[in-house]
Amino acid sequence: MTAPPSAASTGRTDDSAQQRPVLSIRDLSITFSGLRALDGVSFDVPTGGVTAVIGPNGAGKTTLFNCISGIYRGEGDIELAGESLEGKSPHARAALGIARTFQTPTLIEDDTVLANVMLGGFSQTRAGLLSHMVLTLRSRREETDLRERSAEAMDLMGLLPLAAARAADLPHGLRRRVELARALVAQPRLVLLDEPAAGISHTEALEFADLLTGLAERSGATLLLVEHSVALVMRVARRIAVLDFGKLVVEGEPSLVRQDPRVLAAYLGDEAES
Amino acid sequence: MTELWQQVLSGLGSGFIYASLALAICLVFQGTGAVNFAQGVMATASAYLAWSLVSNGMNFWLALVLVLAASFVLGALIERVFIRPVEGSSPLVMLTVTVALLIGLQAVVALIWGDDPQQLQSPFGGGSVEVFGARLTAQQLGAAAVVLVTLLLAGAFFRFTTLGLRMRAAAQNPASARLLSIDVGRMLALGWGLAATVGAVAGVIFAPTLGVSPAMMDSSLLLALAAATLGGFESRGGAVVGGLVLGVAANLASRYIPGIGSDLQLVVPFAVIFLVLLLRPQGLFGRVSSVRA
Amino acid sequence: MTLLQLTGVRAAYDGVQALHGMDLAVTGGEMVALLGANGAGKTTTLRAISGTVSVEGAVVFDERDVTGWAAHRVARLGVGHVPEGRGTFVDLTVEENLTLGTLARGSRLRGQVKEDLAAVHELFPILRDFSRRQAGALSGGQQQMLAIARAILGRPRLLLVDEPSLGLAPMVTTEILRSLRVLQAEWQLAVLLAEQNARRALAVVDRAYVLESGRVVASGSAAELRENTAVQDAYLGAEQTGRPA
Amino acid sequence: GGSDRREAESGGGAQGVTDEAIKIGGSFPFSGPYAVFSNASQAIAACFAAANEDGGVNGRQIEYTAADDAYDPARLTANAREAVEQEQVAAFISFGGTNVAIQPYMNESQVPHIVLAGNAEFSRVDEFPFTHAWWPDLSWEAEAVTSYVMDHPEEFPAPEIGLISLNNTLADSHIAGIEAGLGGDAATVFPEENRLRVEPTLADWTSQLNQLQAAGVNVLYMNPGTAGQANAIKYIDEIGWPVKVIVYSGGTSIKTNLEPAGLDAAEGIYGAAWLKDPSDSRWADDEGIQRYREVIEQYGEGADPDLTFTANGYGACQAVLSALESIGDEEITSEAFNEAWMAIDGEESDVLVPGADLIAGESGRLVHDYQMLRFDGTSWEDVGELIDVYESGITE
Amino acid sequence: MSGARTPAVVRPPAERDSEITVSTSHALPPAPRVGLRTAWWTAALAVVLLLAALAPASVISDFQFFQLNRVVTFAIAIGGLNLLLGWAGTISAGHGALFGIGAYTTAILVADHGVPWPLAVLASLVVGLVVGALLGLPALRLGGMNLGLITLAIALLLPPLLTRLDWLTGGPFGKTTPRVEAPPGLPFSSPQWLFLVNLVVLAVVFWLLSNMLRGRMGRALDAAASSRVMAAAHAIPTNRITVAVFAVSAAVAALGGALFHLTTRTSTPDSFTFLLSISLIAGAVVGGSRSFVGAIIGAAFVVFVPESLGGFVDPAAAGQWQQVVYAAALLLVIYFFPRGLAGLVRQARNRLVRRSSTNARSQEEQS
Ligand SMILES: Nc1ncnc2c1ncn2[C@@H]1O[C@H](COP(=O)(O)OP(=O)(O)OP(=O)(O)O)[C@@H](O)[C@H]1O
Ligand SMILES: Nc1ncnc2c1ncn2[C@@H]1O[C@H](COP(=O)(O)OP(=O)(O)OP(=O)(O)O)[C@@H](O)[C@H]1O
Ligand SMILES: [Mg+2]
Ligand SMILES: [Mg+2]
Repeated sequence: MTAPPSAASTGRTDDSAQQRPVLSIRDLSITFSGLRALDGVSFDVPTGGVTAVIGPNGAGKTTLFNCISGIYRGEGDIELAGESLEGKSPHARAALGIARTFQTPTLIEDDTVLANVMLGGFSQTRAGLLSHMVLTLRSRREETDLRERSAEAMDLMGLLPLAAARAADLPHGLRRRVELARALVAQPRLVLLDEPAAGISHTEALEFADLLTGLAERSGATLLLVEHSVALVMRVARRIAVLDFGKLVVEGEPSLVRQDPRVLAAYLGDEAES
Repeated sequence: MTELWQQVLSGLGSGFIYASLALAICLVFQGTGAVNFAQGVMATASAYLAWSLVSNGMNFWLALVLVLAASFVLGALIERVFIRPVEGSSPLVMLTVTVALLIGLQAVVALIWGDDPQQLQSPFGGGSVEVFGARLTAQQLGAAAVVLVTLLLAGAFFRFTTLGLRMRAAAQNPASARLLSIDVGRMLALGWGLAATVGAVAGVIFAPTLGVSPAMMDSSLLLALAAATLGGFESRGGAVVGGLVLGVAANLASRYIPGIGSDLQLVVPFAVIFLVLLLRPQGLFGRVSSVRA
Repeated sequence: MTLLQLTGVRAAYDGVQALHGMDLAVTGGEMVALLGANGAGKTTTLRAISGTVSVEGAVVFDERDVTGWAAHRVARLGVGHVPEGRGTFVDLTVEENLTLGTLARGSRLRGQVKEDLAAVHELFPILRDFSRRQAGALSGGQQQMLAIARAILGRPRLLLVDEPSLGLAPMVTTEILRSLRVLQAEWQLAVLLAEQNARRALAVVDRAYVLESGRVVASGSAAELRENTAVQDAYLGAEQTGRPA
Repeated sequence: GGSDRREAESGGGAQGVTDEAIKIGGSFPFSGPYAVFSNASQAIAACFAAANEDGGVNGRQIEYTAADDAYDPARLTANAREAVEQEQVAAFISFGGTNVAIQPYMNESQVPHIVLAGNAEFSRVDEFPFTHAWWPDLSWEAEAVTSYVMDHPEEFPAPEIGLISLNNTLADSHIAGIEAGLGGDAATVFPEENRLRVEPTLADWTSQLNQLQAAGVNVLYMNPGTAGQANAIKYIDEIGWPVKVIVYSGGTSIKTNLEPAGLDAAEGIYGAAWLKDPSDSRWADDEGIQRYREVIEQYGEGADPDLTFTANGYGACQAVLSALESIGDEEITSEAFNEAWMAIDGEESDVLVPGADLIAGESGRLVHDYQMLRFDGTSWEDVGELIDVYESGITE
Repeated sequence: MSGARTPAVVRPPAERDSEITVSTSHALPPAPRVGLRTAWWTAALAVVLLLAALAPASVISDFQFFQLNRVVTFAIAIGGLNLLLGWAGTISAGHGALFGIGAYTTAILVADHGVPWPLAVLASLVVGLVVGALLGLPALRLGGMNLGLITLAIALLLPPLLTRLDWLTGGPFGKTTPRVEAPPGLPFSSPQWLFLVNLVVLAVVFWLLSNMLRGRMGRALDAAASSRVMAAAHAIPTNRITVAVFAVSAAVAALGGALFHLTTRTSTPDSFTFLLSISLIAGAVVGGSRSFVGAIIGAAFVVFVPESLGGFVDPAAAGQWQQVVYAAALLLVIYFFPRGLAGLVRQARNRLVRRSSTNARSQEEQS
């Protein structure tokens, strides 16, 4: 069963008529030297909660994220809460409330964890160059506020004791948490998480799952998640989109997706039984 | 029309100097991530060496071979002694080290051989030939041929030999290269040695045109840097083409663009670079290193 | 016959101790897992063996004391390492990356390059399809496949694999672990793999060590560890027993 | 405000002069691309040393010390300040067009400032009475040479003049001189587009030469005296361009300028000279040059006596010595030195071309005689008479 | 949050040698403000320099003030350059030229238009800002090394341009301006007065810049320098910021140049060659490109070290030896202090502070 995008979105409108999808993707395609990394992908991300994108390696998941955050320019249309992102630069999109983490965690290596997390607040602060130069009241207040919010985010991620540690010294797993805290500080509408649980032990991955659901509830942000840990995905996702060879294979409730034969064949294999 | 042709050809002539220095600069950059400001003065030292040998009665070509070997060793030695302590540092630190090398080596050259300009006789004789109405000296033709061969050899080395592949790997990701049993230190030294050799070809073969003096390569170095930028620091072929383009562009500009003149002839190459880089930030031939997030 | 022996190995980054006296041994042709939580020291142990972190103590490989050796010399003895973060040569093509792998093998096996390459392509068809592409353009999982393939092509006697499952689809991980098992048998390849995912690792390996804070806190055969609920609960997380999440 | 603490504290009187000694400072490029000019400073030191050996100047020893400026105006400025303020020198000798940067300062400090440069701006004695150039003004030379060209149609039929000049005030001086020599014909004989400027580091002038050749130039002036000039002479010979080349006085050294081009290639070129070229075999038996060689060999500490720069410094030193000597027993002050310099009239010099002497003109420059030369393949030969810029009305 | 297991080895740097303590009351590290310590040190330094500035001629001669003025004006320019080298992660090979543009702007305004020098200096700042913004435009497309090499163009082209535009710049003669005198009634010589002025400017500029870098802007620059993609993903308009920083950096360099001109009083085209740009870079690296104290140290290095072999030399080779020594000094500093000499100062300062605080503590204990 293919899930025609229109059907999927109609279904949702029935569920929650007043809720517009936070993100809607229409016929998104992109080609790299002859390779169609995304091929006419359309689906909606409902507002709130966690939506997951899964699929085999090279299916186009990261590419999808890159298109949403504006690093790649694909064909087709992407709308954030009804507003088209067409022609918007990556930083403009981020300013609209799209935060993300990277498949390979990317931090300012020489800075402290705190400074890395505070970076997330860039779009939330306004004081300009001159204002910072002469230390106006406003610039100082913004800095203090940001520090407090960053502290909260770090606390949430269990990073507070490491606030002054150099990012470069962190083991792999913790780097991801720094990224996540950084994304939260931006108070985003939509957070794109690219394999946040990779390299985190299974136990922690499940704890992490609870953390994510909690986050989604508390912050009101919608989380869009790419993850290979099926257990985690099944636990947290409200809806799941499955990509394979750049095409959307299935989109729907976890229970549905889990049983879909094509998903089993292309991706889950015997994993589905666990 | 003849003059235009003549100007194009003589522009190519000087372009070959920039091209070979630019190639040497690229080799070092790809190897160690350093923009080597000392590349020019290293070539100068090679030219002086050749001059010493030739003025003591050695055959030019024999001297060239000896000098190339010596330059290779010198280049590798410089890497081991001066660059190794800062291996893997930021490009800025590297650049400063090579500037220090430039200052120091230039003084050392002057201390060894004096400041007086010297002359190396052209191995191609003093004649000239006509090429479709333009006059080219035997030296110009011969030098271009030698440099061309050098550039092709160097290109082939990197493209087709496994040693070349190892060197590229060591340059790009030293940590991984080590895990694949590549002796990164040796590769870097090799890269500097090769670059020094390519530079030495330029220094020696163009010495009859440039005169042998401590400052002989100064202006060529700057144009070579420009050429490398134009071609893309990551692209060896690009650097070569960049050098040739710059040579011709500078010549034509100073001649034909009113108000430019030879004092401001650098305006044009830089304008060219500027335009090219605005359209292709990675340089004419540079590949976009895929930004993957 | 013991292929690798670590005795009292300590390792430090910029003066910060990460390993506090590791003892560990791997026999030729054996498959061993290093298990433990984030920051336990799995990666550092592998680095200590391949010579990419400064160590004290004794690392003996094939009866040679390789402590403090430069990484490329250790590699030459037949130690392959799939590093954390994959170590792709992003500006080289996939093909060139693989060639570099084959260049690392001893001269004895040079003749076999073609067959081995074919075997690797069999395992990861994508690497053949994308052989002319820049390796940096590959997806995260594809790069992980490339890293493993490259290390295998070096025909090492000991293969160190850092989190093979990282970023790989579940099916692929299973497939890779199975293939390692096959290679281990065919090539007398010893494998030491660091894994978060204890359940999956314990399903394929012969033995395992459990690390915490830079020390071995438990070790034993895979079967033993699978059964030992105390260890499971303390270090590997309850869910490893196969209880539904 | 006490704006000059130095004056307030050192309290009147000429600085740098005691009953035993006179302090003289110098600044030359001992390093960098112009380092070869430091030979001039070596020669100055040698010549002073020789004078000290002979009892000094009116019983006073000369203490000469020079610093390296690498031809960098900033370092020249620092050297000048240090010499004037810290070392308290009585006079300062320095090299090159960069001296425009310190001219105002030296004149405010009222310390005699002897410049080894041919640029016209060092002739402005009205504005800067304490700055004197030892080299003659290049514009005089250019005018004299141009007059020679125009007066000898049998050697220079229908001249079309081109110029390749260093891109600094030398170019202005040179052009001014040629224009003066041509009068109304300047625009046709020497059109704007034939006046090319090159940076000193540019060694390959093929483009410029191609351009001038295409423009029909048959008389080519060159003043850089750099490696580029030697290459140009060679290139002209190789492509067989029958142009008459005239090199300026600073670029006529057989050793420095012609040998690099190949003496064969240089055969037939013209030059103007006010100094004897010590590397020219024709002066081997010349008394002045022999004296000069003795001094350099004895006191020169490695200076190359074959270089014109060396002879040049030696000549400058002799001029300074004669000014100091002519002050006699009077108090040696800056003003006295200036007056003595301006009063030099008919002094001999070991290194000037035969028949030439030193006369301070209105511009404060001492050299006023030029000899046109032609290179015969081994040696320069005189062509035409000695040209005196005063007598020929080029300047006053 | 139970997922937040504290890892064993990573600890805040200060606590590294002690055993791990997972504290429950997690205090944030102190905000990187101008803390008391820094203020104390800055004040002490200021007092020393001020005393120096007031010293009588027998202690510091006018020539020495002249040299110090060169150092301070270079330091200002290097401070500006540091914005690019240390924070924006790019290289400018054109700051010598911007320095020259500042010098010439002041020279022309003062010499030809009778503008009072303080106004002329401000004008230089503005001109620098504008030129810098234009120069920064290529940064919209280029990063790092390429941008740096484009700036090479302005370094190479400025001297011939200055020569060419003689109606404006006085051609090769350059421009000379009258001496800047202290206000009537103040007992300062001209170089001494300028030293005071320069010091104040240096202090103000460095204060402004470090404020700017400490907060939002500094983080944004660091992010852009480490990964443009990552920076953009945090709403940082990397292009605009790069241009802005380029402009500020250029303005500061031009300001340094303007003050430099007041010190030397004559500017000629040859004063602002490519080598000056290179010297500024060397100074920045030697001092430490992320430190303003480093800028001062680096400036002193490039002013004094090349002239160090006694200044007055006799044998012809001494000039060359001097260069060799300079090169060797540069290399040694880089090898032993890859983050610049400022690191050395910081260490010494920390040690001093620590000692004084332990002293204070032990005194407390005794009482
Ligand atoms: N910049 C690029 N240039 C060329 N090919 C690219 C580029 N980016 C992505 N691709 C290709 O597009 C396909 C999809 O890649 P993508 O990174 O989106 O996969 P993915 O679903 O995230 O996989 P993984 O789970 O392994 O991370 C891959 O085959 C990859 O090689
Ligand atoms: N480059 C480094 N610099 C400083 N400290 C480091 C570095 N790499 C690791 N460490 C420290 O060494 C300890 C052990 O880290 P290691 O990477 O070996 O753990 P791991 O078991 O591989 O963890 P993970 O599962 O997160 O990869 C960590 O606590 C970490 O703080
Ligand atoms: Mg991906
Ligand atoms: Mg690890």
